[in-house]
Amino acid sequence: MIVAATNQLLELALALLAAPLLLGWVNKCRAWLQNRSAPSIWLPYRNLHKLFHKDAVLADNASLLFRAAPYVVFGSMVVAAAIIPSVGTALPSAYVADAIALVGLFATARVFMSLAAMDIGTAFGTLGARREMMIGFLAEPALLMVIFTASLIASSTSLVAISTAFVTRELAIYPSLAFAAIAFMLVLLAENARIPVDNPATHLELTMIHEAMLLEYSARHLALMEWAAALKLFNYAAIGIALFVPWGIARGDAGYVELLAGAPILALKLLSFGAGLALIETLSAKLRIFRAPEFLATAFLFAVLGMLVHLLLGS
Amino acid sequence: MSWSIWGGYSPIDATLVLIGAWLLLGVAGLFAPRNTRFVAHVIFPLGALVGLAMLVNAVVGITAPVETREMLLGLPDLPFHARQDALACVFLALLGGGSFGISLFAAGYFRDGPGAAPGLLGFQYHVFLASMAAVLLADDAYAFMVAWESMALASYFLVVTQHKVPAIQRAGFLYLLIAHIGALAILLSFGILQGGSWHFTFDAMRSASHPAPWASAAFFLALAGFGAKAGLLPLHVWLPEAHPAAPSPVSALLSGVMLKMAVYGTLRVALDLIGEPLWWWGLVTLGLGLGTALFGVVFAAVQTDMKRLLAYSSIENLGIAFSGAGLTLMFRGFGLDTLAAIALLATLYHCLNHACFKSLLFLATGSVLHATGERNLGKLGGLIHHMPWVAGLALIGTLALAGLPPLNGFVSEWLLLQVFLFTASVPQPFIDMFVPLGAALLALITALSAYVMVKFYGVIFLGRPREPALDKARDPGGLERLGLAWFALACVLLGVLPVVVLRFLEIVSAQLLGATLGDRLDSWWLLSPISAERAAYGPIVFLLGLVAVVVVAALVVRRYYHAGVRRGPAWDCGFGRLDSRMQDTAEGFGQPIRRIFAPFFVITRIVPSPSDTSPVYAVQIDDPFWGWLYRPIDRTVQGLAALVSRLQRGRISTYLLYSFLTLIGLLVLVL
Amino acid sequence: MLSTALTSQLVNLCAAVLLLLAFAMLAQRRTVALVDLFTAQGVALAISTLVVALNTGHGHMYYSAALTFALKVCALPWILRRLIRRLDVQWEAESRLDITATMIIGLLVVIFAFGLAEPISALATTITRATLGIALAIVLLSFLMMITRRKAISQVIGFLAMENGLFFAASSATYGMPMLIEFGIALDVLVAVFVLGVFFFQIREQFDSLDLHNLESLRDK
Amino acid sequence: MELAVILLLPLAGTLVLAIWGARPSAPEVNAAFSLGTLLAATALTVRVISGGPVLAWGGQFFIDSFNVFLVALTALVGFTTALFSRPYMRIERDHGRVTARRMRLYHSMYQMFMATMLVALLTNNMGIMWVALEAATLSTVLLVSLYRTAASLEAAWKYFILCGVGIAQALFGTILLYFAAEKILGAEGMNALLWTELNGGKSELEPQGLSLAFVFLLVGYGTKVGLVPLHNWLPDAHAEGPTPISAVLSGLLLNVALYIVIRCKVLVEGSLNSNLPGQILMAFGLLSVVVAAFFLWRQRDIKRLFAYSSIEHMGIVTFAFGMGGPVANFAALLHMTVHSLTKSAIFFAVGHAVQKSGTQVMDEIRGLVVRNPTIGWGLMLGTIAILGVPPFGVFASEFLILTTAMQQQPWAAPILLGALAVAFAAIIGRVQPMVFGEPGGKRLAHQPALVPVFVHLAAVLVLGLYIPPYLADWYRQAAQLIGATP
Repeated sequence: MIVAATNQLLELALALLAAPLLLGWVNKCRAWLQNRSAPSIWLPYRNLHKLFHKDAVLADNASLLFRAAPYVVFGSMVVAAAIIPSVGTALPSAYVADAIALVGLFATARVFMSLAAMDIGTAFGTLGARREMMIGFLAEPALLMVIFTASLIASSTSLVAISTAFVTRELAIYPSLAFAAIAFMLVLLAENARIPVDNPATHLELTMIHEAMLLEYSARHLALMEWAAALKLFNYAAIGIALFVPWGIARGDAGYVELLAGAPILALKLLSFGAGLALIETLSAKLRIFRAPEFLATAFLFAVLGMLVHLLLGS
Repeated sequence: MSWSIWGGYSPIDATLVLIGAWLLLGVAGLFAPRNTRFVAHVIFPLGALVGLAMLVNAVVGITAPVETREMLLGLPDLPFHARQDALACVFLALLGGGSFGISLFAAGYFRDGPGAAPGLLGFQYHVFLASMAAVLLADDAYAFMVAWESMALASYFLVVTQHKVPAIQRAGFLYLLIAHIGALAILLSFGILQGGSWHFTFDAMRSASHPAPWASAAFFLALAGFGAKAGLLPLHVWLPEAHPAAPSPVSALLSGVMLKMAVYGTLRVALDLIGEPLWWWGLVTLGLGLGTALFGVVFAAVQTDMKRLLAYSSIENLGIAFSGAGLTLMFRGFGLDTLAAIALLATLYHCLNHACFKSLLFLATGSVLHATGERNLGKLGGLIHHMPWVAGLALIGTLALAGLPPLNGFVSEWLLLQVFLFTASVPQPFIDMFVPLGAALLALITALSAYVMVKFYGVIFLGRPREPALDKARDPGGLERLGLAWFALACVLLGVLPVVVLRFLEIVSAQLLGATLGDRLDSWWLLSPISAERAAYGPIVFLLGLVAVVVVAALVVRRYYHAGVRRGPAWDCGFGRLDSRMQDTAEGFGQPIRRIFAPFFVITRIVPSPSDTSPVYAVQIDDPFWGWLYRPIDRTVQGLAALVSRLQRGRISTYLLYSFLTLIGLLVLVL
Repeated sequence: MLSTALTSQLVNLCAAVLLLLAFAMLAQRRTVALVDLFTAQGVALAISTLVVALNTGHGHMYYSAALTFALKVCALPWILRRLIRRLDVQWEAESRLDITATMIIGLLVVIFAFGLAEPISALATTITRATLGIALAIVLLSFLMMITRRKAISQVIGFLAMENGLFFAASSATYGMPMLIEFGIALDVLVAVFVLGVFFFQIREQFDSLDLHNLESLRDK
Repeated sequence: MELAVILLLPLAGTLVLAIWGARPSAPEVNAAFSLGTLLAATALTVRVISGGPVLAWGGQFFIDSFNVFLVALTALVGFTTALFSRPYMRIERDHGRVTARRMRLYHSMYQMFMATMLVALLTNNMGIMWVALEAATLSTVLLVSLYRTAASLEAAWKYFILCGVGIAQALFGTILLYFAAEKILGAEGMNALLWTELNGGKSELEPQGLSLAFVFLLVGYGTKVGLVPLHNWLPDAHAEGPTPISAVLSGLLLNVALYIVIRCKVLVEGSLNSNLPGQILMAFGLLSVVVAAFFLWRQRDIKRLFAYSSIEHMGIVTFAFGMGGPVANFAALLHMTVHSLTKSAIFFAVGHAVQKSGTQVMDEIRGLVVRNPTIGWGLMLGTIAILGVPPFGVFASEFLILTTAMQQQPWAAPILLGALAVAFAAIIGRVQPMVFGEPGGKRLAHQPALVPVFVHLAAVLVLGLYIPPYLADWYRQAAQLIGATP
């Protein structure tokens, strides 16, 4: 019980704190790979700190919804972090929301972000909202398919149960999971506004998606949004880890030792994930916005193949 | 159970009394047809109370044992039979709850009445309600058909209230025609089911045994009939015409309540009257349902009229409900009764959900329509500043319809997805492979509906007003707000307390399928239809967690970062002042869908030429089914009519020749 | 009291005459001539009825013969002639009437009628059973005539000729219908002709001709 | 006693009105005579229902539950139509479409028509039946041509020739019947043509002759029923005559003719002991329903529209009788009743609508509910009812007929379904814009007589929801008489 509680708190704290760090790490790797002089890995923290201390400027016709959205988005990301097993599977909160609820949670954040973007009534805001929702409805089925493939294997839709099952059962090769992993990677790129679908580092209106929605935000609202974005990346990474490389995640019946052991293992995985992400982003070029459907269709295809392979081979 | 302590009271009698009350109210309205105050202040509020009573009575009745009654009315040898079982009770509760909110709203809405005499309107309205209740109680084919068609007729007259608009007349015509054809199909289905025994009571049909081919014929006739009412492909064309045409409370009633009668009928015929469905019926229904849902949501995404958008979204939701029904039938056919039970519960739950949020949204559009006189999304916007109540309550409906946790839309979606995941355990080869794809389709549909809802809410309530007149828009009066709030509350409650509701719905599956979820519904806060480790969802905890995080975050931010807030103009990229015409339009918001789902549409564009002095760009989107199905039929009929009319060419000797030849022909025949 | 053999010969003779007359009417173009033929038919009909009456001695057959004579030989032809004179259409004639084709069709119809009546008349008790086929043939021929006519009056004459066929069937094949009914029928026919007479005038004043192609305006477009 | 009144009162009316028919009070006199007939008919009905079948006047007249219900129906609709024609003909008079002399003709012929129909219904003698029906034709020919317009003359001429020829065939059929019957029943007297006698000895009647007779009778009387392809006179006669006459033609004459056809069918079926007549009737019925449905599609004239709808419904009834069996016969009788009530009600409403907008062309009639709500709603509800939408009575019978068809003749059910759908689309698509929309037309000089309309519709509504037990028994007896042997 105590262990579970600590596990829960540990994960939350870890997510909240490590998320910006992961972002910083990814940016650093990208800079290295592109032979740029890399910004400090702590830059995201400084940004947040600075933003939190600024005075907020709201557009004249900003409604309550516009001000509430950052909190909702941030909140849902935190809750999401609370139900994804990263260091240990003894998560009490994971029992009240399974993977489908998790997807729903992401959708909630997305919808609120888009609504907030439409609230001001600028061309950019609506444009960003439209594109974000488009990416969303294309990515969501693919993500669900990935999760279904896993949950068909583990015969459960709860992430905790899935990762537990994967950890406990003997090491075997799951072609279905391989397909699912590729699909998941593609979805992750799209959902987190990474190249090739979107580029977090640009404000060109032709290509903007995520940034377009944040244009009107400033100060603490912007900070929360940025932090939420970082959390989202972290969460996706954690999901990927829990589904595909769960080894090292402490079991439900584990003690403090495993838990503490889990943390560095997680850190290791995250570092390699960040590096990989940076590599992909560097190697690939930004797609035209209307190539994005094809990109995600590919993801969906992989996910479905994964499921069919599982149903066919039973593995 | 609780009902027994009521002594003489029995739910079915109460229901009959309430139906009578509705009829009386309607007739009372006829005595003062032009007296708006009387109708608005007396008739409709009373009708709302009757609805509330109906809701309570139905909830009590679910747990009561099944009862039957016979009435004096009806055909000789076939008096009207009434029967109230759990299934009927669930839909009666839906009807009661829905009519309560809608009648409250209508009481305010019709205050400055539209063209038709409000008394007449009230009459049709309450007859409509009563006939729907009668549909649910009917326990013989004749009573059912009478109630069913009266429902169609009353709603038809409500649809054509503003009959001076030609488009509305067309809509009404289409509606009545398809409704009638559907009714005939249902009639034939009953004709099969009564199986030569001239007893049209449902009991006789239950007891009769049906050979497979006849049973299939009966089922598909019924599916066609009920599908026509539910807007199932390809019989959906009337729906987006008729629902927007009606006054908003009526649209709410049509979409929120009446469409569910189709689901009820399908379940009644397939699970109760036929009893032993074949698994492939389920598969067909599932396919139809998913296809309809996808079609509906894709078309909803490209609408520019807010009520049409909602109408198409109704098509989508009914499609989802029918896919649930299809799963129920399939599992039933395979004998997997527990799974069938879960699918059935999901279907019923979705019906309840849709009744809540769709009524809410239609009523909201009604308020907007009243306040602005505008239905075109291209002329709305920014109403959240002028109509905070409507905007706030509509937001709940929007999120619920978008299927977001922890609101109610998500619960039925969650249940359905769980069921889909189980089809892997179906014995039939291939099915177990294809059907999980249905889950992906369902996910796509839900995500798309989120897209639609963002468009709906964003364009109407957010952004800048697209017309100067919108600044005069104001929130509606108390009764309307009450009606809206009722549905919003229902959305939240159904969202956070699913288990409590499911415990009632479970009785239906117990009666129809003989299967229950048993102890899986023990914990009142945690929904785990199969087992806790298999899948669990505790919306209330979920909600509390979310709220807690948000509140904490807000407090922390307030506490430590109390920097001020300045208001300023939105960033205009240095172009000079923005105006409302620069924001994205409804068409623009639909553009990605148009692009991605191009094959679904028949698109006609008006593109200006470079030398155009006053360039116009317009794009019109039509339903391909007109070209595929309806126009060919129309052409065929026209052709045949032209052919037949040659018989009547006015020449008397030709006529004599006809009878001469008839005579000869018959003589040859008997020779 | 005629001998049975003679009766049957006489009746069959009348039948043959009637059939012949029916053909003649079918082929006749001029309206006035049609009236003459119709009168002749009436005479033959009356004679045959009388013969049957003499043979059987049924009282009501005498009345029937008298009735036939009064109606079909005197009244109707007189009315028709009067009408023709008053409307002055003495010289009216059917154009567009393909005699040969009509004749051939007529022949086929006759054969068909005989074939049809043969098994039935075989069962009859009356001596004059064979006439049933001829009566049927006359009815059908008059029907054919009505179809082919374009003039109001000739169509009416066709109608009356059909009535003759029926009378013949009634009188010869079944020794006459009950008296009351025969009177009723006769009355109806008479009234009908009066009504038609009125009609002729109205049609004439409306369309100033009795050509039926005027009466083809009511139709489905 | 009642019988005498029923038969003689209308004849007396004919004579009286032939003399005083031009008086201003003539319409009331007309209505009074009809009322008398109605009362007598009611009395007779009560007697027959309680006392069973009655033979009167040397067996020449015969009343059983089958025809007595038609007698009652005829008297009722005759009376309400007389009520309706009071204001209607007055307005026609004001519009100068009829002169005083024509009014006299109209009233006297109206009574004549009633008389002939009642005789045809009540008589037991196939010969008298024929005479009466021919007389009915003659009287209605005069009524159809009442306006003396080119169109009405043409309509009347066609009506006369076609029905005359048809009737002639029927006479030949009757002769054959007599020919076949006299061997058994003897040539003496007239009982060789008494339906009861024939029915009694139908098993000995020899089938060949009888089937031949049936063909002629069917073609003959079928012409008057308006069965396709013998129907051509019907739309013209309905459209061009005065509306009250259209109402009684549709509502009553077709019923009477069909009644006779059914009597004949009973005889022949009995002697053939095969279902051939039934099948022939089914074929005619189905053909009529389908063809009429498609005819409806292209109509422009409102009265023609509903004339074709009458053909369609006669087709339905014929089909039901053809199927036979207690349920189908019951349904067919019920359908005859509700059809004549509804259709006459519709014609009443149509009549006033036409007078109001001064045209029978449907495209020029608009927005009736706005200007004259009663006429508009009368037309709308009547249409809804005739299209077989519950809770009106027409649905009750169609319900039984369709379900029976689904059981006994599954092949026919889809055809019926399609035809009904086409008819529905055609009629409602035409009527809706007339009833709704922007109004046109003017107010009427006289108060329109809409009591009959709503009385009829109310009756139909009641029949849809509740058929009184004695009425039901009555139908059942009749259905038995027609022979419950499918």
